Amino acid sequence: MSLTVAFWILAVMSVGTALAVIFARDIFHAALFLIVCFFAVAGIYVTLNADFLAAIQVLVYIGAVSVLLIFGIMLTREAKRGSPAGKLRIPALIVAFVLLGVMIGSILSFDWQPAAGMDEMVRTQDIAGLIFSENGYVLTFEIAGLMLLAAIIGAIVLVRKE
Amino acid sequence: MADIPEFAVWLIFLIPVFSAALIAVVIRPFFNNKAQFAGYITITSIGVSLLLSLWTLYSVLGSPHHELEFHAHQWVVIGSTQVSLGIMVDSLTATMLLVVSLCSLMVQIYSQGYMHGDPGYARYYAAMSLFTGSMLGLVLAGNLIQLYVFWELVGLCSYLLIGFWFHRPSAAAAAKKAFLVTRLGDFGLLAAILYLYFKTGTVDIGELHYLAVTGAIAASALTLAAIGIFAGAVGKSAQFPLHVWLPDAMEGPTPVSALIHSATMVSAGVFLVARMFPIFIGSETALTVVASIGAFTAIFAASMALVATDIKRVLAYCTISQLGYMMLGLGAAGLVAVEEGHVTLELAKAVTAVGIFHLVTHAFAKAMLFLGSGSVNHATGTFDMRLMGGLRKHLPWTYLTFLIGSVCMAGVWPLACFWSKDEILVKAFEMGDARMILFYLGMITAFMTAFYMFRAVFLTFHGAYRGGAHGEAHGKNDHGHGEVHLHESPKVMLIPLLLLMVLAITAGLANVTGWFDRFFGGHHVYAWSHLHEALWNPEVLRHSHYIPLISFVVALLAIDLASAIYNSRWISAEAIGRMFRSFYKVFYRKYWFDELYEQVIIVRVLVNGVFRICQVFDTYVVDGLVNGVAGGTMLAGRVIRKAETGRLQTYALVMFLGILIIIGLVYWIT
Amino acid sequence: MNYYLLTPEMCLAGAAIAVILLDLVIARKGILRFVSIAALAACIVVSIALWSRQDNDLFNGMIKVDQFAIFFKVLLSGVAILVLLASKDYVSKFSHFEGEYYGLILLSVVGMMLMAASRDLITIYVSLELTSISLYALVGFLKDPKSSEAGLKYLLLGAVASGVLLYGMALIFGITGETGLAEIASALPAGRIWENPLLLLGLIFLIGGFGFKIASVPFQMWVPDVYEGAPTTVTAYLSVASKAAGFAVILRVFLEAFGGDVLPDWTMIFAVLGAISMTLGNVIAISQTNIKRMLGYSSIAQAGYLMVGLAAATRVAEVDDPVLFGPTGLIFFLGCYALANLGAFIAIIAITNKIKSDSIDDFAGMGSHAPLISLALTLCLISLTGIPPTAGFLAKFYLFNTAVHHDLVWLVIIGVINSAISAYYYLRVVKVTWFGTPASTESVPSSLALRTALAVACLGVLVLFFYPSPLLDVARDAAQAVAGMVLP
Amino acid sequence: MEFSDFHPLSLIIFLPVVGALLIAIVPGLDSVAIKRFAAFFTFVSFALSLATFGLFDRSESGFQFAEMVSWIPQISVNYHIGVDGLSLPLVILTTLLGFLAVLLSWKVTLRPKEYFAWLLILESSILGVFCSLDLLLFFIFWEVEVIPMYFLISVWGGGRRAYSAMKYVIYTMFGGAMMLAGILTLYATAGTFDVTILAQTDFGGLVAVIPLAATFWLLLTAFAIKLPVFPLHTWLPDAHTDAPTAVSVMLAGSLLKMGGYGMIRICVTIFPDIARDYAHILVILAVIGVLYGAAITIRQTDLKRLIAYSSVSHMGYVLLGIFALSELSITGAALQMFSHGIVTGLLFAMVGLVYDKTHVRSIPELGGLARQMPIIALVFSIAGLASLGLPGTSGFVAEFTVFVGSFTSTTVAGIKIYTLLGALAIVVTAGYILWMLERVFYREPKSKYDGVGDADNLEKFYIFTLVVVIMLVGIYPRILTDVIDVWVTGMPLP
Amino acid sequence: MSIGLEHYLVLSAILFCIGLYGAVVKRNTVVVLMCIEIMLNAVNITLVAFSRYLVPESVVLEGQIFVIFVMVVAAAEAAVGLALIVSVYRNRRTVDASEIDLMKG
Repeated sequence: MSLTVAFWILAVMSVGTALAVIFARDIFHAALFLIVCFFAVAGIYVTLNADFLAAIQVLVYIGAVSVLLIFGIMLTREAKRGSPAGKLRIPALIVAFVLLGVMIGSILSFDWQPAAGMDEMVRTQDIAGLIFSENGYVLTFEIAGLMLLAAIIGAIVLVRKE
Repeated sequence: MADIPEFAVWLIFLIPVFSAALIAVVIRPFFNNKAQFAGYITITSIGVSLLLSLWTLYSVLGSPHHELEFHAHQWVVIGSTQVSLGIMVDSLTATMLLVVSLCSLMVQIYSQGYMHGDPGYARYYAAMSLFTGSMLGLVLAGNLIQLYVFWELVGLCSYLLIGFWFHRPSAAAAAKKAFLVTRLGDFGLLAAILYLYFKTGTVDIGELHYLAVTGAIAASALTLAAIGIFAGAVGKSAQFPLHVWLPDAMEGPTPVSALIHSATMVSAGVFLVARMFPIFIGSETALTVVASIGAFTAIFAASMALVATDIKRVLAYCTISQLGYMMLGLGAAGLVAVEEGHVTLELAKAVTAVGIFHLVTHAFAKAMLFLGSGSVNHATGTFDMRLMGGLRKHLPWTYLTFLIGSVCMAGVWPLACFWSKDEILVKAFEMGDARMILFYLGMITAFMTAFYMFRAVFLTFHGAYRGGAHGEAHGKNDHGHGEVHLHESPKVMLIPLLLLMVLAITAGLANVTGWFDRFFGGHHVYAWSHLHEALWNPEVLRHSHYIPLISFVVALLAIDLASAIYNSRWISAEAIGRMFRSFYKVFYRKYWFDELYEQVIIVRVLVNGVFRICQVFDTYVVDGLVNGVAGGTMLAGRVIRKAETGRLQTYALVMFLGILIIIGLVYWIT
Repeated sequence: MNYYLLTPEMCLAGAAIAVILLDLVIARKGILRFVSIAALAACIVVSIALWSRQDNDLFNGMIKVDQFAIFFKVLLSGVAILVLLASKDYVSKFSHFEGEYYGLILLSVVGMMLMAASRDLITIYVSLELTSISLYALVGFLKDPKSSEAGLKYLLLGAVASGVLLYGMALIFGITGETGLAEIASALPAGRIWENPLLLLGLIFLIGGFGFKIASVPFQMWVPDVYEGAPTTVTAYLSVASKAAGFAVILRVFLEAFGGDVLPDWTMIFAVLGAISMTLGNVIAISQTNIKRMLGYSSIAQAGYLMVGLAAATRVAEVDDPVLFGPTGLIFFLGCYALANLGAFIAIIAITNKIKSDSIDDFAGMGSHAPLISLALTLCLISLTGIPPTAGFLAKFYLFNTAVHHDLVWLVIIGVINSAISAYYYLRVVKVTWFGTPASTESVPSSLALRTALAVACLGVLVLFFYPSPLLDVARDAAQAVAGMVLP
Repeated sequence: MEFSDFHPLSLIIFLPVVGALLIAIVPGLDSVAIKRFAAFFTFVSFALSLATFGLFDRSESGFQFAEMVSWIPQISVNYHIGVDGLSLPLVILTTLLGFLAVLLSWKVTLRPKEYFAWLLILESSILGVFCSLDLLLFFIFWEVEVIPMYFLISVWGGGRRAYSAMKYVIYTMFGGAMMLAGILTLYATAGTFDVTILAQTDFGGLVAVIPLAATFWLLLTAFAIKLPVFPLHTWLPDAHTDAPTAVSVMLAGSLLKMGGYGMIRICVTIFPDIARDYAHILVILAVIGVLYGAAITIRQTDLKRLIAYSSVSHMGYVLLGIFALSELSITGAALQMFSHGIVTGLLFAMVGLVYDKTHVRSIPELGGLARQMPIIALVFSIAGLASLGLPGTSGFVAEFTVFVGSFTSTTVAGIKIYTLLGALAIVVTAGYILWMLERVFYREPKSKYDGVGDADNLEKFYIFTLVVVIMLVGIYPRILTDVIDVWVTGMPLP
Repeated sequence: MSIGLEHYLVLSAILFCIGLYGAVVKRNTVVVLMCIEIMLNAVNITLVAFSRYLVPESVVLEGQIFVIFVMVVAAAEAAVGLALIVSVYRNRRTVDASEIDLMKG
């Protein structure tokens, strides 16, 4: 029951803050709503027994991504122009709603067999074991490392002035 | 003397053709300064042809059925189709060979004088050689394809010769007109050849003759084929309604006109009908058409000759008219033969004697008349009779020959044309019934012929001289004969004239005894003999036996009338002209046929009508569609690229829209 | 484990890091290029040596260094070598960042190679992102207005597309509970695609994500802008390598995971998208005036042709010959297209370096003062048009031949008509190059490296026309390697 | 040399390419050297083709001098070439015109290197089309020809050359596209590209990917564009008019024949039954083309455009002959292709000479030229007369054979009427040819052309060469019919 | 009604579409980047939900591992994205998506 309550609160919160990100006049407010949204998503992970992911969510999204974004906002000094919306509002709205309808329709029409699920917490070791085992994702992990390297080099090259 | 071997017959037309090639390829390019050799070569080669023709005639006379048998030579093989080369020599061929080579020889000799000094001398003789050679080849052709080949070559040569002075717009136009009008007729001949080949699988003339008279070809098919062949003859022989080219054809040098009007070009049509007569005789319709067109053309052309002021034009209309006679003769003789009953191949060939005999006599007379008119021109520098007069004093020999020619043409006893023309009138009369109208037309034409011929004689040679070429009627380039000297022509021009005169006087005698008819395989006795006989035995007398007499009288009346108007001037020509002003105008304007053809049909209806519509359609519809599709594609490109706004959010939206469309499509299709 | 199977990737990753580090200490930057090329060459040699190995699984089947993967490794390395050779005349524009440039290229090559070899959605996704992120940076590398704008557009749209792809992968994962391609294939519910909307959604999201990479309509909108703005060497690389990797991953995923009941459905979707792509690309390319932009649209059209190969991946009872299998044609086409497109771009690099303009009109008269380069450009454009005697012709012919054998005559007719349309804009460039009035008469300088690259490309274009059999055999083996579900 | 060891075809085809490469590669060639190179290589090719003609076995109906090398074994594509009675005359026509085209271009001064290289490549590609016995090879040569044509028209042409060149390319590529689709469907059905095998294939037992009739039409469309057949002809007047003289000669003389050749070699030989099914509509199109082309020709005021449009009309006879589907009519079509090649080639050469001398092509502006340029007038007249089918020229032999063959064909209902309608065009043809001759060469000479010269010796050489060929075929058609006959009797006609 | 897989999936879909709408509509490219992050988060919810609910007896760990990698990717993308935004800003003095249209057509 508590799970249900938590879900609804978190769900409303995440959707609400996501909408707020979009409709906020002030770009800083948008960033803040985004952080709240990330928190809500972290909470949702918890309701899904993925505590480890929730932790990473907080660390990566709030600790890194959000900060980056705020840096971006400040570096570009666009805050004074607010956060206006473009001309494509109506078509975008239609597309978004139709797509949402299609997605929800598809999801609900699918015959989900294991609707109940397990309440057992996922152990971090299991995740680590799968990532770092030879039968798991150790290569992927290495690729992700290369990707970060590429991102770092790219970011440096792009931002550094000659 | 032995029978002529086959190769010698081939040589009859090959020698002139080779001489043409020799002049064109060797003399003209490399020895143009010795152009006189071109004349000698031509005269020699045609002379040889004449000798060989005589030999041929001799051999034909000596052979059974008056026919020499030669086998065809295989030429081209395509699959199951074989085309052969062969020659056909019978009495018709032999006659034509003689007439053609003789007339041509006379004309070539005459040209030595007439064309002397012309810059195109060699070219002239090359074309003349080829012209003669083609005509001889046409006469000898053993199958229709061969015949068609020479038929077209004759047309080509007439084109080259009529347009000999190509720098004169009128000559260039006349040459083109001649070729095109005859080609229209050729289309009919071509269609007939295709049709006959389709029906019988052969183009061999001998085989076709046989198949036609044995009934192997249906009568309706014969009618179609005969009409097609006749269309070709109508074009070449300038019959109504394709007569328009011949009067203009006088734009060529006068000797050319002489040749065209006598033995080569126009007689080819008559020859063709005679050659294919077994096909015509199988179809009464076709024969009626031939006779009717002939009779109508005869009077139709004569009417225009009445008012022509150009001496060559008078002669030209006269030619058309006489060709009409020949057609009438062929058609009428055929119809009479059909009425008399069973038609055999021999009979079918024999009845052509009537038309061909007139062809022969007319050829000599007409060649002489044209050469005479050339002689007149040589002296006066013009062809306009209004500018002549009184020339008999200055050109006595020319006057003599021209007079004899006219008398002959008018059908006065005992000159050549009298005999042949009367035979035609007799046949026309014998047809009876409604076809009698053709006879009356012929008789009226006889009157008109005598009248206009003597009108020409009187205007040209009698009265007082009216000034020659001061009117610049033909411009300064006129023949290179601009200098007026009222002198008789040189001997080289007179001798052929005199030779032809002899023939024009005597040629008719060939049939006085019916010899010519028999030569063609017939058994008729000439009407004049009947009359002669009937005078002593009145009980055998028939109406038709009076006809020669009547026509003789008619001719004399016409000559008197012409004399009254143009010589003694008892009657004013102007007054008559005023009296029949509307007729005069119609005749003088040639029934507006030139205008109808050139301005209405060709220019208005075709070139600026149908053809223009085609062109507009091509430019704006066919090509417009192509350019429209291309332009549409480009335009589409330019429009669609507008969607590439440069704004990344449009792009993102398109992505999602695309996803939705794909999903929609998947469901829509299933 | 057979880690040596990963030698090429390790080699390149090491070289990338080495190049970046060496950049700090070495003054002669030419050495960096040499090192990179050496690494790529080594990668080619090693890959070829691994060609016929049977035992080629790694990480429990997550990576498979089969002939398919090896083909793409060789192709991508070769492309990278040619691009790096041609970069010699271009890198001066990158001022201090040469090492990073080479490093990023090498890293992207690693990503692409892994895309072709991966058989697990997670690895595929991460490899794809490795490629993408390197390319985002490379596109914006010049840092001038156009380049950075192109980079930003590429990144934002690429991120959206990767979001779509990811959602698709998530749905597939949700439906099957697996991330490995082989496992997905066996866990996939039976039935055609319209019987399972969620699977349809997932598949179409996958197509969207991958379609972005290969520049298929309607995910192609970024192409002209990015091609125009990116450094020309990067455009060349992007137009060939990125597209090749995109097709590699599509072939891998769709043939290995979706070779079952839904095979006819996604091939039909690709057929339709291909038809639209080629038409749209060609029609808009006609009105372009910027050569890079024009080639951008042309690459959309070429993607359309390539998709014919995807469409002809169906199972047809009468045709079980791998020679007539669509992907065989696709792989062959990719090889020919890579050479021709690279050749064209290398020639353009040489010419634009001199004339400082991307406008087609400014190519006027290049034929007289840069005859060889113009000749090469001509040859490559003719190959792209698909006119003999060039590889492009045979490629198109072969590809369409496979399509006809799979009952796609309608698509082939659209394709061949499009070839005709494309002649319009390709030949216009050729004509301007040779017969326009030149603005100047100075010769066009180019380095030996660039000329070598150009010569290799052109020679390849010709050789593949006259002697295509070896590449066809390779293509057949490669296609057979991924098409276990479809081919007997 | 043993008969069987003589493999001249590859040499004939590729010698011009070798010449082109040498011209392009050898540095420092001056314009005269380039022309001599070109003349040499084209002449050798011509001489070899004559030798082939001489050695051709006139009693054997199959392909001779065949060469076969495996090329793409995966889809059984071979380099397979050979000639038979249909292709041999066209090969000779092409090598002859190729050689003469080089001579015709002797006065080209703009970029001679590129010009002659392209011209020689063009010749090779046309030869390749006529010799190929493998459909892919055929198609390759067919497509290769586009590039040289594009450059030759768009660079060395006149008038709206860019438009015309692009129009030509797009039309040809469009046709090529159709043909490619046709070839592929044919391959998918029969499993071979080899023409000789396809000709003997019984399609009744095969499963076709698309209806065979559709394949037939795909292929036919390509050939119809090239021939050209109404309503796909509008590229022709533009391309011919704006191309340089030698290219017009090649285009009209040789290139158009690819269409007719393809129709016979592929459409009729491989699908005789389908050809019969659709012969009716094609014969109607042929007659429309003949009459419609002639009608438009009369209206032209540009000398070159007039000749160009006349091709539409004359090639209609080829189509008529082909789809009348009788031995004789197809022979006629083959003859007409050869004849039209020589005659119209000569006509274009003459137009080029007139234009060279006077720099005028507008017919109303010309006039009376026969006085100033008698040789040109003479040869132009001969060519014109050959074009209107005068006996003694090749035009007559060809047209007459087509008429007889079509008229007596039993395949198409109403063919007699169509043939006669088509034959009616001989009058219109005579009209436009003679009217043109009259307006250009006859009438009063114009003083502004007084200084223009006549043909020089080189020009005389090539125009009289063509005249000789025209007369030779006209007088002794056996020289061609003997070769054609062995092939046509072996044709699978319905 | 207890919370099940569908709830999470629908929530995820809603968030995805919100992100989508924002990404298409917002003119500030930084906000666009934020919206893209929302989309990725939405997908992550789906993945985690699947990994929780898919198999009755055990968690499918691949889902969670996928999420970890997505987060890494998201961070990297954000970094490069911001670098590019800064680069554009330096050149153009704007980060307005509707003004970044030097290249079009």
